[in-house]
Amino acid sequence: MQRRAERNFPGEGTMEAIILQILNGLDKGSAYALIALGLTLIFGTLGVVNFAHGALFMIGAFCAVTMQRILNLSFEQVDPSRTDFLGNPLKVQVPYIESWFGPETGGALLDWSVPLSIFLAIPVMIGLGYAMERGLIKHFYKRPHADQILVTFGLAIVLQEIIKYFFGANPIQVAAPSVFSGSFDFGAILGFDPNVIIYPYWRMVYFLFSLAIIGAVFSFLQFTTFGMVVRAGMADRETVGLLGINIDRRFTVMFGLAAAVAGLAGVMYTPILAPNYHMGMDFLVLSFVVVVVGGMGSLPGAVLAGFLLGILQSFASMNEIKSIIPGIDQVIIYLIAIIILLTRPRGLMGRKGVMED
Amino acid sequence: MFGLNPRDTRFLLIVVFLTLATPLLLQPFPESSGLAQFNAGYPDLMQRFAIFGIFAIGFNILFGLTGYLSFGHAAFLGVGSYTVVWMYKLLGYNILPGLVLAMVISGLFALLIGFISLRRSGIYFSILTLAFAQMSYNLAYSVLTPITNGETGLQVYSNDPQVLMGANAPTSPHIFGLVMRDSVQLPVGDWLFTFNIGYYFCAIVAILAFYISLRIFRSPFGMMLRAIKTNQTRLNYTGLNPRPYTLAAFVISGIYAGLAGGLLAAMDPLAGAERMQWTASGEVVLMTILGGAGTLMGPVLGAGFIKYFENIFSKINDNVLHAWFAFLPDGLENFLVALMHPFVGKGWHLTLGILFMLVVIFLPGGLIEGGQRIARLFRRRPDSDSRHQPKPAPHVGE
Amino acid sequence: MGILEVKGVGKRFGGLQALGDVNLSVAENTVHAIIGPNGAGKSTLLNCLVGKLIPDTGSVMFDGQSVLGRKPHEINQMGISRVFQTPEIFGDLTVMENMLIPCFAKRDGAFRLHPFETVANERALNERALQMLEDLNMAEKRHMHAASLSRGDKRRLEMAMCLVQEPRLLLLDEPTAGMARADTNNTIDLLKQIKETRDITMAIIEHDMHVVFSLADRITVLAQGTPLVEDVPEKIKGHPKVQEAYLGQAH
Amino acid sequence: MTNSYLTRRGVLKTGAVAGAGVALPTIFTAGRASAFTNEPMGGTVKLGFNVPQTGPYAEEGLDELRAQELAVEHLNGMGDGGMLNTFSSKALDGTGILGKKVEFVTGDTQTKSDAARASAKSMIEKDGVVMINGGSSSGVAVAVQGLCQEAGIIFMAGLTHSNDTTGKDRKRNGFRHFFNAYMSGAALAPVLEKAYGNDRRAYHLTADYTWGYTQQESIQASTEALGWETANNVLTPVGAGDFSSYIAPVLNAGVDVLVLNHYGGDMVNSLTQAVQFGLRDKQVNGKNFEIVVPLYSELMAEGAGANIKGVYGSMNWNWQLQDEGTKAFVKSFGEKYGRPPSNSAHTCYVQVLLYADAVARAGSFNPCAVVEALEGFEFDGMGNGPTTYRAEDHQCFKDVLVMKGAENPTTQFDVLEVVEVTPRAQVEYAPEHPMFGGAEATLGECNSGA
Repeated sequence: MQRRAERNFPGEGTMEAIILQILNGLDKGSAYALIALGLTLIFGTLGVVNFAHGALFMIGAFCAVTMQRILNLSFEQVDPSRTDFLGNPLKVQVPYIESWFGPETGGALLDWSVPLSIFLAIPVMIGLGYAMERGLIKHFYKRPHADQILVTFGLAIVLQEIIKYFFGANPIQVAAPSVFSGSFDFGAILGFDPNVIIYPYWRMVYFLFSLAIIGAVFSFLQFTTFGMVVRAGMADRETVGLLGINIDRRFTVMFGLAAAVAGLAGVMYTPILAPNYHMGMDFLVLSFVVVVVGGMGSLPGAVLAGFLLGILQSFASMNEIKSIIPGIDQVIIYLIAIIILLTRPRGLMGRKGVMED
Repeated sequence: MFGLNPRDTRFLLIVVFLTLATPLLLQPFPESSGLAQFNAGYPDLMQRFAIFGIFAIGFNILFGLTGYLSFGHAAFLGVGSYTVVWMYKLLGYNILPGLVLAMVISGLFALLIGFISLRRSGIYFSILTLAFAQMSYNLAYSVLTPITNGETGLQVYSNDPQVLMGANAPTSPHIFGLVMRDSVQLPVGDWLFTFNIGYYFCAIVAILAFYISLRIFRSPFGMMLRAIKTNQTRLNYTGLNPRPYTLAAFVISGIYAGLAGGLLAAMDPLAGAERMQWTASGEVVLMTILGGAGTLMGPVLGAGFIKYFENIFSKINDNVLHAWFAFLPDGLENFLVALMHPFVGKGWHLTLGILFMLVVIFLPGGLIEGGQRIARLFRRRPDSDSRHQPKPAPHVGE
Repeated sequence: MGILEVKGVGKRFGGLQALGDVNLSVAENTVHAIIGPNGAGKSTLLNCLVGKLIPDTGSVMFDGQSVLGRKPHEINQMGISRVFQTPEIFGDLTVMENMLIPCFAKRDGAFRLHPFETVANERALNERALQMLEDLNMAEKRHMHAASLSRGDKRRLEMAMCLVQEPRLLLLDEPTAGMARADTNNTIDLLKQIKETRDITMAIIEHDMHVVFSLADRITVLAQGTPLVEDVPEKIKGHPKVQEAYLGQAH
Repeated sequence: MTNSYLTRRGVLKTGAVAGAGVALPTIFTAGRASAFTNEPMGGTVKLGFNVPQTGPYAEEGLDELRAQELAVEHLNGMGDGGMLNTFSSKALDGTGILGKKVEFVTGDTQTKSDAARASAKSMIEKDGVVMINGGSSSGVAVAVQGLCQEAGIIFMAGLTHSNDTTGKDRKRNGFRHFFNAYMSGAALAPVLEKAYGNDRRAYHLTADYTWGYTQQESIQASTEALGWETANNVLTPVGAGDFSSYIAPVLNAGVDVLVLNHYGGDMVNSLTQAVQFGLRDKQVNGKNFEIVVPLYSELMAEGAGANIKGVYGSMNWNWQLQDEGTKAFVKSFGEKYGRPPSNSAHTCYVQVLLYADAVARAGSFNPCAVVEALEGFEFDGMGNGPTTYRAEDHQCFKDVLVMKGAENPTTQFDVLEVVEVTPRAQVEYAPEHPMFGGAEATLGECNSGA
């Protein structure tokens, strides 16, 4: 079945190709790291296997779609000069926002719908996370992991079916603001020939955005008393409980935070990946692999593993490597996971005794 | 009898009876009634009940007893299917060589994966098995297309060698001339019962599989496996190395999975790569937990439950709903149809998801616990005053 | 020549010298106690004896064979059983099943696949397990879940599980730690009963002087990873070095 | 073939005659009353519509289902009759098929060959259907086609574009109205030549499964015939989501055309990302860089949004065509569902009518009679111009549409515009063409289950 035309360009532009794949890998890695970060927060703080985490990512992405829909809320204007597919006069949709603010401001708001949806996603995701924890997960802390898997998997199915009910099964395009729609010449900055290392603006934005989020989560845990208590709770829940601190309440907030991180990862990813209702399931397995490779309960591990797997996956997709080992890009993530878990029993930075029984 | 105590013998006989009577039991509604939609007594679904029952029973030997949660058992299912179809292609349509080889090959495959994966425990073990299975799936879907026929699924072509195929041999899967697809139909009044050879073959294999699992549960080996789940440290300091036991359990459950996969191909001579996907591995995990992990019958119930939804609920469309409620006034009819619409047909996933949640919330022990609660309702409570006496441990397998 | 000979055992954890040149000899059919203040290296020593840790230097001989480099289950098969500080039992299994596992382990060795035998049919083993439970007054609880036993009963069960293997050496790691006085006394009585009725060597690591002095034939005092003195209990009581070690550790 | 699938309704009738309620295993496989699988005995006949209702192609499946329901309505004489009025064959009269009212059952293929076969089997065994129609992927089509062949009923494929369906996996009981990868290539090539010249270097990104392989092979062959060079073909994992690491190397490969052999969500993502990487703004070898998406579907084009502007691709049919058949179908579909039909909906609708018509002309539901009636059948008025069901491989031959992403779409429904209707003669090929299994591929014998 191998029907490839053999023609490679060995040597030529290797350095450029490597830089490009590192950039791609960082971007993939950002998404992996953000999802894994949220998942680890839930694992580490609550000890809950959350199979609905991918669904949270997906809901985040659909916050962007919803925002776009809201901004696009329109009234109908009949345009007698044109006809629709049945030959009737065409009804043109005019967004309220354009009629209120004028086409210019309105158009700009529409254009910026993805960044704007962050403001929608944060309250929605925190609320959803809070509701999930209080309404459901709370009752499963003392239940076996198997039960947690079953209930969160059920929840994931329900969430995605609800989204499917309202938004359909097709991918929905959500465009980045037109300022970021193009790509810029990254190679020129580094002193390469122009036009060899081109990189889309939005991917750069996404990378920086994820760094900001990761930084924010870490400094929140590092520098606030709230974060200190939570970190202590991650290390030893019972002792912190004995100190008279209501650790459960704080963990609820952490669940909301984790949901928000997943949601924001989803929102900003929409211009790169058109959201569809089952994207959560596609990311679920991957995010578990990332978390475990990073080591259970280790936040830096999750981030590190996310970027590592992203970059390695990008390298594995290079023609030069695929022509040596066909299909390596299909399995690289799993292969790396196996190698790491066999050489480092608890992943890259895992702690002993977390989720080992 | 059969090396079992009287209680287990009774249990086994009940299972045998239920399995053999399935074609009758699953056909409770008359053909002409609207509820005939819920009848499940047709060969394909009954075969699936038996086959996925075997899969789940095997998985339960690993997960239910040792607590090691494998997320890659679908790989063995796939290997079993591919083996059987390849035997069709090379030898002929007799299913026996394929099934035997399917068990051997999936056992060897499980030995390899288990040997590596069992170096880790807990979620690290789960991810290792998942990684192996996903690699198998991805490769089978793409690079290994010459062996697996990729997305289309491996099937038999007329120009395949089939060296053992006699001139008059059946051209579909059979065992020494008994064709799997053949059925006997029995109309009784408005009921129609189908007795399918393939189903009965699967049923006999399933009963054997169940019997072996029952013996394993009651054996010292089974006890060791349960001990592993409870306390590995103590086991170590009791002079036992848990690894050979877990590996044996892993291989046994891998063989069960390979057998189930082989039977799938024996009933329907096509092996698709999706059988190895993580969703398929996840499905057997869900079946086991849903039914009740560590119990003998639970996983079988769970398997039946999920397959029933997949096959029956997905086929209910608006037309069917309208037919059910046709006796109502139009407004009410439309309202009820609209109300049920999201939960059936293309919405069968939603119903399944909700039921997963309800079962796990209200029946922590799975469906089997639901059954026990119902049974308790009907039973007199003779010892309500002896509540404070030491509670005897529940018999494993209830 | 004792049944257990520890010679020059040392163990470091990074910069910390947990054990330095420990020599110890436990004579057959005696009760040998190892005492010492916190951090004296008692648990490290015990872990070196059962294969959980491998010492950096020295040798550990059991009945003339080296135990070093062997896995815990192999060492157990040589005839060493261990009782833990918090009882390690199979919580999900019944008391009787808890007893049967060491019986099978004793009979079958490290691994034997017997999927078609039935536990109930192993008459001899069942009788032996039951006999042991009766000896320790646990017989009427044999159908209970082990996890639902009281702490004292868990200790008893663990002891029974070790004894049913008929070990030549029984290691006890603070068997009364965290117990109420009554439970402690019960445990002492139990150990006395075992000592009197069986040919068994016991090595006890213990904090509680009351326990030690009620049971031990010989006592080794460990401080900062090295043995201070080894003698019969009467002599240890007033030994100046011992008092210094304990008082220096004022608590 | 042994007799295996039994008539449910048929048996009920005979059973009732034999003495209602007498529990006798009278009916063994040999002594059955019906002449072929699921012979309709009463006043109704059941068709099975097996489409993806969950998973990535659920929306397409839904549209197919709409069309199939519409077809059943028209067959039963309800609604405005749609294409029945423009169909060249007049054997159908709106009273069902052969006087039997048409009923249907639906199932979910989940776009997995296993699930699709399970669903199809339940239709055959439980519901007693005589024909199965639908599907949205070639893997499913081949799997279900094989099943229908074994069971002895007719399979009218839905959306399946792989050469294999009527190539190496062709079956006597299966029929494909949809066009295939070879036709896509043959239809696209002249248009690509006109638009982009014949000195181009192409880079292929191909979905790593059988459909991707056949499409890539076809496009490569037909573009190389123009004089294009194929610089590279890179296989991408299905559902990869992020294609950046496959697209980035294209920038420096010295090529000026990117061919995306992707479908569905993969197509939406790879196209969007290629545009984001600025490929279409580039100039290579003094020419504008171009992207080609050989297989289009309007539902997926909608998902790709503005990125699709000016990108060439091919389709089996489009609602914007102006012939009478298309107009009639779009009108009745649009009035019922408020949206124009997709090309997969069209194919399913036409397939149902073609089956019904073949039964009516044959005067029997017997699959072998139906096969005979359909083989070599020539018809018109179904939206594709004069069409033939070729007897040798059961592939429909008709004009193929070359489409382009519209520059200024007015609604979500006209994001694509018809550029050219490539005449049928240009896309024809020999039945033993090497891409279609060569001389070895055979339809086998017709199976009626008797």
